[in-house]
Amino acid sequence: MYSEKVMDHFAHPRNVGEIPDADGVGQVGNPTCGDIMRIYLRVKDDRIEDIKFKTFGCGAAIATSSMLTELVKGKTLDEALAVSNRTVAEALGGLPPVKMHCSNLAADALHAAIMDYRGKQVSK
Amino acid sequence: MYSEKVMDHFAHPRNVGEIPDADGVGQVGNPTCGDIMRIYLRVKDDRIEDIKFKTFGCGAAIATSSMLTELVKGKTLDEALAVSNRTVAEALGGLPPVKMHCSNLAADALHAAIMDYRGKQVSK
Amino acid sequence: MRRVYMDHAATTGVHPEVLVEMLPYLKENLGNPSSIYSWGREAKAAVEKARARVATLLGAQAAEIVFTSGGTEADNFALFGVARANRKKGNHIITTKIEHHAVLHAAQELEKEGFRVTYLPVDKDGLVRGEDLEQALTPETILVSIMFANNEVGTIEPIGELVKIVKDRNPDIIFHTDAVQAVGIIPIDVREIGVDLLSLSGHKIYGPKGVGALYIRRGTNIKPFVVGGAQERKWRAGTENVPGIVGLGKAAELAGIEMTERAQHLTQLRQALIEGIQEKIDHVRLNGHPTKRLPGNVNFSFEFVEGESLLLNLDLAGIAASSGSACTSGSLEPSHVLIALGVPPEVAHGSLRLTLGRENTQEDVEHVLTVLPEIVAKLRSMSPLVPEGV
Amino acid sequence: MRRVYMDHAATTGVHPEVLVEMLPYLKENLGNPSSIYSWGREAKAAVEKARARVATLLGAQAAEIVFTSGGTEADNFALFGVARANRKKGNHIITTKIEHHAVLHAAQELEKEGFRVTYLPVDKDGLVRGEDLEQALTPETILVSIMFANNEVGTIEPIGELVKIVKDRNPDIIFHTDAVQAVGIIPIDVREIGVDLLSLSGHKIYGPKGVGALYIRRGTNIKPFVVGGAQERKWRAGTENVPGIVGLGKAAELAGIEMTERAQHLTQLRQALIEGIQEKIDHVRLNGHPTKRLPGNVNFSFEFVEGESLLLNLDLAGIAASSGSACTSGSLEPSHVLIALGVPPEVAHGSLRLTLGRENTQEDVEHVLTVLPEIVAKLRSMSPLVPEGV
Ligand SMILES: Cc1ncc(COP(=O)(O)O)c(C=O)c1O
Ligand SMILES: Cc1ncc(COP(=O)(O)O)c(C=O)c1O
Repeated sequence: MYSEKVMDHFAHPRNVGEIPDADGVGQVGNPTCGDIMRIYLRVKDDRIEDIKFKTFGCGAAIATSSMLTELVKGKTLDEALAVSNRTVAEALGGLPPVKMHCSNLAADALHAAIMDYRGKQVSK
Repeated sequence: MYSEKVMDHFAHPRNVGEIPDADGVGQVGNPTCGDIMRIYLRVKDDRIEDIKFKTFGCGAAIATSSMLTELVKGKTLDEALAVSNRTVAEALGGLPPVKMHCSNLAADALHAAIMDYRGKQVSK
Repeated sequence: MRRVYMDHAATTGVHPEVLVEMLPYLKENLGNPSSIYSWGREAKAAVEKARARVATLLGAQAAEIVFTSGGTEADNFALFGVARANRKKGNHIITTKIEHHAVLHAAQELEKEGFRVTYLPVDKDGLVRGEDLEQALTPETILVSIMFANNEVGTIEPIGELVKIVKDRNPDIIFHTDAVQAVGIIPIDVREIGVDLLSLSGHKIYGPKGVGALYIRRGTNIKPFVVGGAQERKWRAGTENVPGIVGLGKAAELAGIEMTERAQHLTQLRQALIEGIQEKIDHVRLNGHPTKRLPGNVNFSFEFVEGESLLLNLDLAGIAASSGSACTSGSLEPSHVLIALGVPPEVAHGSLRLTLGRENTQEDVEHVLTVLPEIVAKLRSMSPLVPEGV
Repeated sequence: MRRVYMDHAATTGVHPEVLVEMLPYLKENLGNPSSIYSWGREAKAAVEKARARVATLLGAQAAEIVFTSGGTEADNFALFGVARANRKKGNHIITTKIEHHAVLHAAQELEKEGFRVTYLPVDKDGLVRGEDLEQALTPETILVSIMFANNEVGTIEPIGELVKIVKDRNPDIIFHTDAVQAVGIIPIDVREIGVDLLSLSGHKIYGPKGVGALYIRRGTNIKPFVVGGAQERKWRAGTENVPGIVGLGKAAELAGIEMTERAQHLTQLRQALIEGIQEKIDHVRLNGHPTKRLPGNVNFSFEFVEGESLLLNLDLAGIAASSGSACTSGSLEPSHVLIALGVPPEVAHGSLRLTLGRENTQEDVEHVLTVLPEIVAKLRSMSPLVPEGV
C-alpha cells in the first residue's frame, strides 16, 4: 500500500515532539476525521531554525508530517510557504489515491504555523 | 442419477424388437417431448404370450420399457392392466424425480396395446 | 521475526484436512456436477456430501442449503430475494445499524427500489433490544435481518428471542440472520432458533474463500439472486465451485466436531488478552459485550491514537490485526458499528480488533502483550490529543 | 477402460501449472487482500497480478477487469447492472435466442421489471444477421447482449461487425458479449472489437471453477450486482477468492501463450471427428456453422435416437460428452439453441456435443469413431422412429 519511503518516515518519524514557547504553532484536521497535525516552529532571521510535529492519524499522516519537517527545516518562511501538500507527497514517492486528500495536510499545518508566527510579529 | 437396476435394464434391455403381425400394438409419447414407446403383444388365452418393445427416449424410457415387458410377460390381460407406471418405477428401485412423469410411460403403452387387442377382438 | 496472525474474523487459513479433501477436485476430477457421465456424477456426489455436512452443522435438512460464492452473496440473496419476492405483501424491512455492509448496502439498494428500511439501534454493548424490534414491526413488514454475531465487536445477539418477537406478531414475516461470524464457532440450531434464512461463509471457518451458503427454510418465499442454469435445484445458477463446496463441507464437519474444544481454547486466550491489555495500558475501552461475545473476539479503543498507524506498527512487529471491519479498511470513515455503540468518532478511530484462531497460542498472546503497550506509548508520545498529565 | 473426456465446453480440468500457482494461497498465505498487514498485501499483489494477466489476454487495462464468481455472475452483472443503471435512458434490451441461460434468464427477469426485450433469431448455422440487429434497434435501446461464440454449436458471431452496427446508430448503447466460450480459445481484443462489457469464466480455460470476470470498459454506466464491502474498487463486494483469482490469472496467461498451438491441435482433431462421423454414420446433421466455429466444437444430431441414451451409452464406454448445454441437462426441453437454428424438436433431442481439449489425442478421436457408430446403430435398432429401409 505505502511506498518504502513512506514506511521509513512512518516507522522512524523525524522531528517528533514539541517546541516549548514555540514562535509559531499551527494545527489542522479534526479528530472526527481521524487526522490532526500540529506543527511547532522556532524562527530566526525569517528562517525555520527548528520544527517539530505531533500527529494523530494514519500512516500517511505521520509520514507526511515527518517528511514536511525535513523539507522545510532551514528554509526561509517564504520558501516554506511554497511547499504544498503535493510537494510533500511527491517527496515521499507518492501516496495511495485514497490518502491524497485527508491525510496529506502537513503543509497546511505548516502554513498555519507560519501565519501564527507572522500574526504574533504584527501584534508585537 | 439412475439406480443400478435402471442401468442394467438400460444397458441390457429385455424384449427389444417387433412382433410381426402382433395381436395388439400400442404407442404413447411424441418425439417432440423426446419419448416414444411402442409395445407389441402376442396374446393367447387372454395371456401375454410374448411382448416386445421399441423405444425412442432417455435412459429411463428404455429401462421402464424393458422392465415392464419382464413384469407382464405371461400375465393375463387383466393382471397386466393392473400394472401402473408407478409399479414399473418401483420395480426398478425408483427413478429420479425429474423422470417420473414424461419418461415413465411404459404401462400406458401396454394399456394402449391391450386396448388395441381388445378392440380388434370385438370387431372380429 | 515471530509472525502472529490475529485477524481470524477477516479470514482464516484453509485447514490442512480441508485442503486434502479439495485437492482431488483440483486435480483428477474435473467433472461438472450437472453432467450425467461418471466424472459429473462423482462431482455431484461430492457436492451433495458437502451439503449434508453443512446441514448437519446447522440442524437443517440438506435440501435447505444453497451454496453461494460467499457470505456477501448469501446476504444479498436473502435481502434482494425476499424483498423482490414479497413486494406485494409489504414494503417494510427491519435490520440494524451494526450489520455487515453486505446487508446494509443491500438494504440501501432496496430503499432506492422503494422499500422502507428501519435500522434498529443497539445498546452500548452492541445488543439489539427486543422492545425496539417490537416497536418497529408494522403490518407492512416483510423481512427482518439481524446478524447472529457482530464481526467487529463480537457481540452475540439474542436471535432466538428476537425471532420469537417477530413470529409472535406475524409468522409470515421472514427472519434472516447473517451468521457468517457465528456458524461453526458457537452452537446454532436453525430449528431451535426458528430463523427462515441464515448466511454463512467458508473462509471464516478454515474453509476456502469464495464459497458460502444460504440456509433457506423449506417453504420460504424467496427469489433466486443469481439466475441462469438449473444448478442448486434452480436456487443458484452457475457451474458449481466443486472444490470450494467440498472444502466448505469439510470445514463445517470439522467445526462441528471441534467446536467445544476450539471455543474453550479461544475463550481462554481472549480473556488473557483482554485482561492483559486492561492491566498494561491506560485509557482503553473494551468494545462489545463483556460476556455475550464471540470466543475469539477482542476489540479495544485506545484513546489518543489512530487505528491504522496502530496496525502498521503491529505489522512491522509481525502481528496481523484489524481496525474495524477488514472489508472497509479502504474507507476513511470511522466504523459504523462503533459509532452505533456510542463510541465517540475520535475514539472509534483508535480501535483495534484482535481475533483469535485455532492455531493461536498463549505465546502469541504474550507477544502481543509485550509489543502492543510499547506501540501505544510511542503513538501517544506523538499525538497532539493526549491531555497534560497522561 | 480407456476414459475419454470430450466435454471441455462444460468444464475443463485445472492445468497443473495453474494449480501450482494457486496452492500457496490455499496453504501458507491466508491473507485477506483488504487487510493492510503483510499477508493481506501479498494476497492483494497476487490478485493484481492476476488482473493484469487477464487484461493482457483481452487487450484491456487492468483497472477494467472485475473478478466475479464465474461466467453466470458476470452475465447477470452485465445485464442487471446496465439495465438498472440506465432505466431512465430507455427500457429496451436486445439479445438473441441462442444465449446461455445466464443471459436469457436475466433478460426474462428484466422483462418482469418492465423492460422490453427483443430476442434476435439466428440463421440455420447459428449466425446473428446484421439486418435483424439493425431493425431491432430503437431510440429506447440501452443494451445489446450477443454472445461471442455459442456453447452448444460453437458458432462464432461477427461481434466486431455487430458492435459497429450498434455504435453507428448510437454510441451510447452499451454492448455486452458473453465470451465465456471464446476467451482464451480464439483471439479477442476488446479495443479492436469495441465492446463495452465482456464476460469470461475460469473453468472453461483450465482455470478453477467458481471464478470469472467481467471486462468493463472505462466509463461504462453500470451498477454493481453484488453489494457490500469495498472490494474490487467497489465493483464487486465479498472477500476475494484469492486462490481462484490467481488460478484464473495463470490460466489466462497460459491461454495467451499457447492459443495458436492449442487451436491448431483442436481444429485438426475436430475435423477428423466431423469427417469420421459423417463417413461412418448416416442420417446425421452437423449443427452450427461449418467453418465459423470454435476449434474444439463438434455437434451432431443423429436422427431417430435420443441424446440422453446416447450419452449414457457413451459413458458406459468411458466417453464423456454432452447433449445440449451441460447446464440444462436436468431439463427435459430440447435445446433452445438447436430449436433456434431450425432443427426439428425430435432431431434436437438426438444431439450430441463433443468438445475437445488440450489433452485430447488422435487416439481419443479414433476411440470415439469406433464406439459411436455401434451405439447409434444399437439405439436405432430399438427406435420406433426409424422408417422402413433405413
Ligand atoms: C458478518 C459478516 N457478514 C458477511 C461477510 C461477508 O462474507 P464474505 O467475505 O464471504 O463475502 C462477513 C465477512 O467479511 C462478515 O463478517
Ligand atoms: C456461453 C456461456 N455463458 C455462461 C456460462 C456460465 O459460466 P459459469 O458456469 O462459469 O457460471 C457458460 C458455461 O456454463 C457458457 O458456456
